[in-house]
Amino acid sequence: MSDSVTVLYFAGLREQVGRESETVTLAPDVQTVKDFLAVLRQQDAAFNTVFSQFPRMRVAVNKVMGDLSTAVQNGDEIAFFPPMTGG
Amino acid sequence: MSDSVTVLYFAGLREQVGRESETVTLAPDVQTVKDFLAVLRQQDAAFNTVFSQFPRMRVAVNKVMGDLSTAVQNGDEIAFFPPMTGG
Amino acid sequence: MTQQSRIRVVVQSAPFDVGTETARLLALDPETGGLGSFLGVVRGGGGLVALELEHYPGMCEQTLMTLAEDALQRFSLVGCTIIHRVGRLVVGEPIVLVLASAAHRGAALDATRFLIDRLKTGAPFWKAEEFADGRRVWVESRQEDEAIAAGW
Amino acid sequence: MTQQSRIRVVVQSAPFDVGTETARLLALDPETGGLGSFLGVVRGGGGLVALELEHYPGMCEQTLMTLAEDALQRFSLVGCTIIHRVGRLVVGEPIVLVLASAAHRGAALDATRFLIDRLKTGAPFWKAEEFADGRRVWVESRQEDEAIAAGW
Repeated sequence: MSDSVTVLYFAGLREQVGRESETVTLAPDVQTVKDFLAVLRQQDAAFNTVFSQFPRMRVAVNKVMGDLSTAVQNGDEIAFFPPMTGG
Repeated sequence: MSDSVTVLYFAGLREQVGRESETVTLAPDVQTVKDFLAVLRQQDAAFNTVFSQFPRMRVAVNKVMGDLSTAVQNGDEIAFFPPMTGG
Repeated sequence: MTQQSRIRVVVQSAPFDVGTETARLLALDPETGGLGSFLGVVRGGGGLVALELEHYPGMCEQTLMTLAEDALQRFSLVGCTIIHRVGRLVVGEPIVLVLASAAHRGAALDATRFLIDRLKTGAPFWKAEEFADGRRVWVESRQEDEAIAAGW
Repeated sequence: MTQQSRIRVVVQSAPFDVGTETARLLALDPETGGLGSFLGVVRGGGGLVALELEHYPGMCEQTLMTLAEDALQRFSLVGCTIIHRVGRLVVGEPIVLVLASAAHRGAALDATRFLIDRLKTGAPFWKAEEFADGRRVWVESRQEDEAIAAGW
């Protein structure tokens, strides 16, 4: 198993974060998406500002839609994005 | 104004009547589709048999859907047919 | 744009081309956002070989034109097209094409359904089924279809 | 026939051909009676020049495949096709094509609507609008669209 997660950002969120992906090593106490978001905010204060602009932000873990309670572990691909607008 | 009506038959009704059109001169007391049907039955006993096979027979007068009470007069095109099955 | 250019109604024995018809409708107006369509084909099974489509010339075109005008207004369409074939059509052959375009998808899809539902029992076409064993049977109108058409 | 051959899901920047896609679906099964479709295009107006379509590769195809499988079963379809374009598309260009074929028209039209309604808010695509005055704006998801998708 990989010792890190791949984080992806899409659309307006990607533009605000300023990058489309990054690699983050999970601390052992990070169990869920909620924990992981707290880590991101801690590591980079800019995330507080960005996330506040996307109150309806969505998450997918390993390409499946999730929510704050979805489990995460090293090796996962975690994607954040605004509500989808296809079609 | 013409001194007769054109009568058209379609689909199964046409096959049972044995012709697709005919010309009929209206008697002065024929005012409606109902009157006209009585005349047809009178002129040709076979119509009784045919019409009994098409209890849901429809009528159009001058290419507009009508019913037993629709007025008819010489010069009209009167069409009889079974319920429509397009598409 | 005149109403006439927004509506296309055709009754013919020849095949039609879905791509061409779609492109024609899309070209009408740059504010088109969606196009719905229904294509009806001769469905095989039970030994069916072909359908013979009979129609009432003149009344048919007139009825379809009225139906198209009704849909155009009711659903604020950009345009709509109805093409119905007549004559003998074998299994798999297209019979009818209905297209409706609008600014938004809801109107385009509602209109598509309205057009085909109403056409089924409201336009003077009749189908005879031709089977492999030689039988030839006039299709009875389905009460269900008449109820659906009346529901609009 | 395997489920795989009944479903076609494509995400691409290239245009698609409605006629070809229709013919492919009709060829699947001689017991097909109807085919419904929805074609979404870039709608002009308000100074809009183009849309930029972004997507999440991999997740997108996977989501659309699940959606198609769901429709196939739910509406007893003969087959269905979803093609979605990505990249920059100017006014009038097709964005998405959804096709559903079935024995009867009701199922084909219901499935068409289901597919496009669910796709709108359930597959990872995002649209940015590009205007003649140089503005570039990410499209907000419409609450109405989310409600419609949830209604199925």
